[in-house]
Amino acid sequence: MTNPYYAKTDIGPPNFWNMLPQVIKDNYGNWLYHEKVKPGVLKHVGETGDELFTVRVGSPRLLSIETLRWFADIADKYCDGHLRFTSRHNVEFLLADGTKVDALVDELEAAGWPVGGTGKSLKNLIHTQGWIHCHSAATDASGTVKAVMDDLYDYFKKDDLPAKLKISMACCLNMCGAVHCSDIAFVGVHRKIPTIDDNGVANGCEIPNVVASCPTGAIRPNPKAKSVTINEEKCMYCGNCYSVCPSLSIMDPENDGIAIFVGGKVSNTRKGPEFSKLVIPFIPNEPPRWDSLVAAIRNLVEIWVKNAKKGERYGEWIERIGWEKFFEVANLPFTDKHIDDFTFSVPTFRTTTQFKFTDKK
Amino acid sequence: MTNPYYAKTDIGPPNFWNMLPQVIKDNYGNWLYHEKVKPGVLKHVGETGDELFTVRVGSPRLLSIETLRWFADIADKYCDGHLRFTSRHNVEFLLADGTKVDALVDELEAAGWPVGGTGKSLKNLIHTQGWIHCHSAATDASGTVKAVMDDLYDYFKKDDLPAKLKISMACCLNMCGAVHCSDIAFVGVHRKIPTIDDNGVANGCEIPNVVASCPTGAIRPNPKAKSVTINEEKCMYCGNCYSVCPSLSIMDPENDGIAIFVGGKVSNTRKGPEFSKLVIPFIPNEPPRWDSLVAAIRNLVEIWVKNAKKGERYGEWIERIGWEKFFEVANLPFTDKHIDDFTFSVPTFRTTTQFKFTDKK
Amino acid sequence: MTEKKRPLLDELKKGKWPSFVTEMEKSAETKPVVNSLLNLLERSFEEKRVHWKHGGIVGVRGYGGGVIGRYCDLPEEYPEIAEFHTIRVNQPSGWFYDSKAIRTLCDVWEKHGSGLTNMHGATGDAILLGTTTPHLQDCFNDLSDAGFDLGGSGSNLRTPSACCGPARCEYACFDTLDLCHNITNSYQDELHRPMWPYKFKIKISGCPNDCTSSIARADLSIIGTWRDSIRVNQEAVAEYVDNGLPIKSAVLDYCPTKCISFDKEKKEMNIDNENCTRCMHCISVMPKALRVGKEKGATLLLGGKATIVQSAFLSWVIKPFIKLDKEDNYAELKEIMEKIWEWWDENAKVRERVGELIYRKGMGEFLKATDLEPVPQMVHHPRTNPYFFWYPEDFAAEKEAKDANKEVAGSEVSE
Amino acid sequence: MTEKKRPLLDELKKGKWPSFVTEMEKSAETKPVVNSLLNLLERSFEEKRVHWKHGGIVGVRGYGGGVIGRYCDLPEEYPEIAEFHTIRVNQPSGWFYDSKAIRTLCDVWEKHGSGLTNMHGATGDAILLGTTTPHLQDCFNDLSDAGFDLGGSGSNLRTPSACCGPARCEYACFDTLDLCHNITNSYQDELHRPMWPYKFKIKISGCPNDCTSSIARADLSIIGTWRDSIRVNQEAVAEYVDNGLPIKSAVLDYCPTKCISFDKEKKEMNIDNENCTRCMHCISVMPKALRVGKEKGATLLLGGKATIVQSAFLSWVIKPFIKLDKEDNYAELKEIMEKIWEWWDENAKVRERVGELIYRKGMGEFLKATDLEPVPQMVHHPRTNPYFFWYPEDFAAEKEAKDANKEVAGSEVSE
Ligand code: SRM
Ligand code: SRM
Ligand code: SRM
Ligand code: SRM
Ligand code: SF4
Ligand code: SF4
Ligand code: SF4
Ligand code: SF4
Ligand code: SF4
Ligand code: SF4
Ligand code: SF4
Ligand code: SF4
Repeated sequence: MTNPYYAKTDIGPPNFWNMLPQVIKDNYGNWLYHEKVKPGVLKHVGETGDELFTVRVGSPRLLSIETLRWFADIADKYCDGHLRFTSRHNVEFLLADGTKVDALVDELEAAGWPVGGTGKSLKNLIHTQGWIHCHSAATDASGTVKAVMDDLYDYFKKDDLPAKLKISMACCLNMCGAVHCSDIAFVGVHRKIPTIDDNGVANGCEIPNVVASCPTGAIRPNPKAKSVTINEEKCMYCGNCYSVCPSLSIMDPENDGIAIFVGGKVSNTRKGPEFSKLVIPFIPNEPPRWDSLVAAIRNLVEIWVKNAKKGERYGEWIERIGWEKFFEVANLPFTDKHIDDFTFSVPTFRTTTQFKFTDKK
Repeated sequence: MTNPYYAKTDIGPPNFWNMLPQVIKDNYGNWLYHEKVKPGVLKHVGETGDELFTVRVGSPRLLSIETLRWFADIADKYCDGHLRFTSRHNVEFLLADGTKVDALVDELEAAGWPVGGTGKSLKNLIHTQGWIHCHSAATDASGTVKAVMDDLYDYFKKDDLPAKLKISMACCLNMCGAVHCSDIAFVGVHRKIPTIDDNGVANGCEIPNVVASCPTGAIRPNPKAKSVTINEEKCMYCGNCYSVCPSLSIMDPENDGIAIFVGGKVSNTRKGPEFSKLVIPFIPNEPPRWDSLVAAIRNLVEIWVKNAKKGERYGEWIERIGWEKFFEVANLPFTDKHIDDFTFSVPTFRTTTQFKFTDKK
Repeated sequence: MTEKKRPLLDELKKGKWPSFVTEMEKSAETKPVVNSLLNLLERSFEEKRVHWKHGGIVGVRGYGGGVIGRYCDLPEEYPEIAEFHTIRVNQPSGWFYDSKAIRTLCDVWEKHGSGLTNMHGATGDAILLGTTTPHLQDCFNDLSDAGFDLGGSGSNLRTPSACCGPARCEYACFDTLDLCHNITNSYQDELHRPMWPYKFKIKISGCPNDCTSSIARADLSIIGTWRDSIRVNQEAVAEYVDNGLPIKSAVLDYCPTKCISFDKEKKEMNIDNENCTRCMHCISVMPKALRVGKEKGATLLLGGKATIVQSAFLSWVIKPFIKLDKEDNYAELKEIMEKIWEWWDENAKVRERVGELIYRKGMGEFLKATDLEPVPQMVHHPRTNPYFFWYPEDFAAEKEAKDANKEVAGSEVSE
Repeated sequence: MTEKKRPLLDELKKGKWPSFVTEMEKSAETKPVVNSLLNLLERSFEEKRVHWKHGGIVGVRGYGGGVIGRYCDLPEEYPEIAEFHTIRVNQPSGWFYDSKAIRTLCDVWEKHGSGLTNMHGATGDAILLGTTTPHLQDCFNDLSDAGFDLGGSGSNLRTPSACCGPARCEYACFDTLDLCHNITNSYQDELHRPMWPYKFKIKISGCPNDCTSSIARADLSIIGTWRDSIRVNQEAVAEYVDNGLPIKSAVLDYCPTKCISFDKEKKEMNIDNENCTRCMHCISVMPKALRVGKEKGATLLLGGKATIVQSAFLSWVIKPFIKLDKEDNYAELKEIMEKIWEWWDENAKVRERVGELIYRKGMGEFLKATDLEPVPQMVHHPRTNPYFFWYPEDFAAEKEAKDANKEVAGSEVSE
């Protein structure tokens, strides 16, 4: 075992340059254009005429070292050892020799690793820890993602959607998946106020921080108990107090579940970045396959596929038809939950008579 | 003198029906279309084929009974006694007999009353009391409006602007003119924090109301003096505390003046209602003709006339070219004052890389 | 009457636009008080500051509003205008007058005041500008005898106003004038006796052009609309085109929903009315060819106000469509209004407008209190944050649904 | 190793998408601890609740972050995973690896942990999922020996990340990978030793497509852009059109500023670059014909974050254009960053992100503190309320200007 006292610190990450394939080093910063070869395969062409092929593989993100080693083997076999991961956690094999692409794809697919996720396809689901590792998860991450991806699998493999489709998940309102700007986002939500373990609070938590952690000012100090009280009318179950103070437990298996938001995006392309908007306030947790969630998302995907114009991302489609039409097309109820009542609510109110009628019967 | 104890109360306003000309009674609710006859003159045609002519006259709004009686005479002479006022305080003469229109217009014009303000023209300026009657005015209303209207007179008389142009004024932040949704708005502003007359506050004001009146929470009770204190860093001179408590005087002849906002509108036409946005944070008071104000507004009007497409109101033009281009075209400095820092500031920040460069030299 | 010089104000008699100074000088010929006012104004022009102040509340018997008390801050120097109150006279709907009514107002005001008026105030009242306390009651008595009543001021219902509507406009989707008159008369108590947290304004526009600027200036905006289809007269369309209207650039391109198509061959215009948001643009450009639909009513919007305190709000949709029936005396509208007032009155802080209260409490609470149904037309878009509330009734409903489901499932099994 | 049945998780081995359960079972073959984890997870699936909790802070010597301590809330029943911490390993820029680096990581993790990883975490780190306290230091030592370092956690600079940029993308406007590497190395202290009010994230995208989602997910978003003109290859344009690209509906109509025109005859595309907002759309659709400009750099945006506390913010423009020079070691950028940190560190409350601080204090104060110039590119539109501040320096400047004016005027007179 290494001597702890001599560990080098602050060395920073390995230098990426050493990881790059030769063709990239040769064309670094001088790529000219790219082409889609087929779903999951891109070809980048440099100013020199050099070609770089990328084979994108869908990943559950949670990977064993066994699989990682197998990927390393594949990289050695086809790519002089070069591979990378994407910002949505896919694996990409990088190779200069286009003749090897088909064999590479075949070997990956044969082993159960789907090649796809490029162009106008469903992208890999950004997601978080869930019940596997986080303490504040209101739903599971890997399980819900697996269930949804199994159902939507074909959309990952094809490149013929109206536009790219980015679905993301986060298992609590901390939103580690930063799902709040996704075409479709689902997020674990609580629905009951935290329980207060006064002793725990008194011994383990900084009362001022706990009070400050509450977005709606629902928490007041309870000096008598050296603890806090929570105003039931103001609490909207965000769980932030629990992040700051574990003695304010917010878990509630009966009432925890999932909310769905749609129409967000991040790219500055055409329309600038947009938040996703609430469309389904609650779906119960239904492990192992979360049938209601899967069905809801499939519906949301299908109405877009059916109705959007070529080139329109989810939110761009809705913007064109209007949210009132969206609720009609999606056949979803509109409730008090859908109307913002937080800090920036007023600018979301419809301050014009311009709207479409949807309740004509 | 009437016996005060027998005054009838709650009788409500006179019934409008009795005021309507016969042609209106005959065609009430059954108008078919209208035409512009010439600037200031409209013709409405009923389903019956009946015609109604409207002659619109620009008014300073502050009218003597002498003038009102003269209007009554004119109405008798040409309109069977019928006239009305518009929501922008113009006078409208209503007549069924089109042959009388020219004579009516001539007589009005001869007496110095401009006929115009219809269609794509400059409308009458909505305005407020100013130094003539209000206690919290940071600038004069009638004076500034007269100066501006003299300068822009021709635009009232013609009907060939890109779209209608609505300029409004209010003499303090109470914004009685509700100028906040105008193509061009100018508003009296203060720039120094109120002075506190402790005795006056103690004797005349309700401290909790005073504290609550401050939008930025700048006011704290000062129990010792039975008065209040004002946090200089938080006060942005809105004068609302002065509305609630006259002992917090906010007048300051040296530093009071006018701010200009542009690009607002109210109609739901094409683009929904929009607030006007700050473009010039301060112009000093320059009675009697407010030269800097008049010049600034003329510039603002002219750049729009020159650059807008047919049919584009002020804000629609700016939306098309972008605010950064507007500041370039208007040749106005952009400062910290222009960036919102109040409750709904964040949604006004540019959360995208989409913008135009304007500082290329 | 001192013959003081007023060089600054004299400047404002020049220029083509009708001069308020000239108006004042006209009055000054018979009313010395106006000369005094002119002198004070000249002084304000010199000093660049106002010389008015708040003072004791004044009014007429039985009313809490309708008069704005105003006092000169230099009473010794300007004794004639030491007091200079205004009286707000409730205008007839749509500001329609006849010469007799005008002369009546002038006569009363000649007798009791400065002879200066604002026709009209920004809220809509005819404003009689400047009188003294002793005259207030008498002036009111004479007005009342002549058929005029006062408008609102203070924490009450403010004088409602309406666009000319059916009297002069082909776009009017309901009788703005009648509604305004009806509401004003129905709520005389609310108008004349301030007993609310703050002011409440109603403005009524016959169509989405919103010629009373109600969305910007009224707590409650009542705006005409229709829910069927725009009526198209294709011959008139062809005529416009033949006369040179560039229909694509002037009409189609400006349609916010791009729901109009134009058949060049047939010179026919087709509107996809399902997707029309009734913005009025096409109708306004081609009034001879296009008419608003036949199934008419109004949209209700709430919350508009100017800058103070929470910054300006525009009214927002609270009811997409309401029929406005004269026959039942606008019962549905009034029920909604009264529920709004009740909730606002009970919950608002002093000087909190209804829009600000909703901002503080949330639309959810507002909708519950007023029995209005949440619909997507109320928002530009649904909320972006996940900060929403659950209520016992939500859980109860959920349980009910579940139990019902179980029963169904159970019965299936047992069959 | 108990051979417990896991019917719920077994369900998730079915289906076409690669299964995380299968991954875990692969590890479980050699790592009993993972079997325990699977059993706990099955229990979570049964009970619909998580079984982890916060606990004492753990870490490695000299660092305040990089490790997330995690404890099972049923330690007696699942003793193998009573402690189950994760280690965040700082990824190489752009997530580029070679097989050797991958195997090194695997070897270290086989020795010290569960064998489970997340490639990668949402911030960008390679996550080693699950080990015990005694292993932490040793694991770090081995990583460090092999050339790996830890990423961020806690109230510090979080691991910066970058898109593949110039390595694999023709749109890259600067060297994202070098910048990311440089920043990460320059601020090792800020990364490893939490001493700020809260976390600070940096994400780097080579062009406005923003493939790292920086505007949504980073406090500081560094996004490539250019300030000259899009380079057009007209032959390639013609080729696209000849091959059937519907240029109007697919390109021109989607251009947000409608600044592209197309000459059908010549098959030429003309871009009004003055009005182009560099949205990338046309380039993305026609990558063979269009290229980003030549005068490249980046736009800086600040303030992005997820939901908690003030609701989610997107980053907004604080500097429209900055050159990113390798030569001077990114000095200008670093100066700006450091000023931001200084102001934030001094002024923020505990757990207040920089965007939230700016919301509380106002952009004015922020700009002053950081010497950034206010420009209209920072806002969608200027403020709508009249609630702005005046400072002594404003009045001083005004006075100066006035005096200067007077002097000029004076001298004119005296001449
Ligand atoms: C590999 C990756 C960057 C990386 O360093 O990891 C990447 C790579 C490319 N992106 Fe991206 N994007 C990647 C994540 C993103 C993200 C972030 C995300 O998804 O979380 C975004 C913003 C997401 C959003 O807007 O919500 C993103 C928005 C774009 C866009 C704009 C799309 C749009 O229309 O809104 C383009 C342009 C396009 O696709 O035409 C683009 C284009 C591209 C191109 C074509 C650029 C190029 O010439 O190489 C690359 C291949 C795209 C493809 O998949 O067909 N990339 N791209 C990321 C792959 C993620 C994955 O595994 O699926
Ligand atoms: C008389 C008046 C209503 C009243 O009861 O007093 C009125 C009357 C008409 N308005 Fe208006 N509007 C009147 C104030 C307004 C206002 C309120 C205001 O200006 O403060 C608005 C909203 C202002 C805004 O959007 O900022 C208003 C927005 C419109 C519009 C929408 C314009 C737009 O493109 O945004 C139309 C349609 C049009 O002009 O094509 C319109 C159209 C009309 C028509 C053509 C309707 C008709 O068929 O009779 C009327 C003649 C207009 C003209 O002047 O050419 N009217 N109109 C008001 C005249 C005010 C004045 O003296 O200048
Ligand atoms: C007379 C009038 C201006 C005019 O010249 O036309 C007026 C004059 C005053 N307004 Fe107003 N407001 C007038 C229409 C408005 C409007 C426009 C409207 O009603 O369409 C607004 C903006 C819309 C709104 O209500 O938000 C308006 C927003 C205010 C406010 C700010 C209210 C707010 O919530 O933001 C105040 C302050 C207050 O209530 O203390 C205010 C207060 C005042 C006071 C009473 C100031 C005071 O404390 O003494 C002014 C009396 C001046 C005087 O000497 O007579 N006035 N006031 C208007 C009423 C005439 C009428 O009855 O027809
Ligand atoms: C591991 C990771 C999720 C994942 O599965 O990928 C993660 C996991 C946690 N995040 Fe996160 N966050 C992770 C990326 C994010 C992101 C996305 C990003 O960085 O791009 C966000 C949203 C962006 C942002 O920062 O706003 C995010 C927003 C939060 C927040 C809310 C912060 C806020 O200001 O709104 C918290 C709460 C907190 O800080 O106490 C949080 C807190 C946590 C904690 C530490 C919860 C806790 O109190 O223990 C989680 C530890 C889980 C665990 O068991 O390991 N995490 N967290 C991500 C870090 C991996 C990595 O280093 O690469
Ligand atoms: S989203 Fe919440 S539950 Fe999920 S990993 Fe992040 S902090 Fe944990
Ligand atoms: S869960 Fe959120 S809203 Fe509820 S008390 Fe805790 S911090 Fe406040
Ligand atoms: S805007 Fe202000 S100063 Fe002018 S009339 Fe209204 S309250 Fe008085
Ligand atoms: S002027 Fe306005 S901001 Fe200043 S103390 Fe008074 S109420 Fe507050
Ligand atoms: S609001 Fe509509 S109905 Fe009323 S006058 Fe204006 S255009 Fe006519
Ligand atoms: S009313 Fe407006 S939305 Fe409807 S068709 Fe005409 S222009 Fe289009
Ligand atoms: S952000 Fe731009 S430069 Fe970076 S990978 Fe995406 S498209 Fe390429
Ligand atoms: S980059 Fe975007 S804004 Fe610029 S020309 Fe292309 S599509 Fe238009």
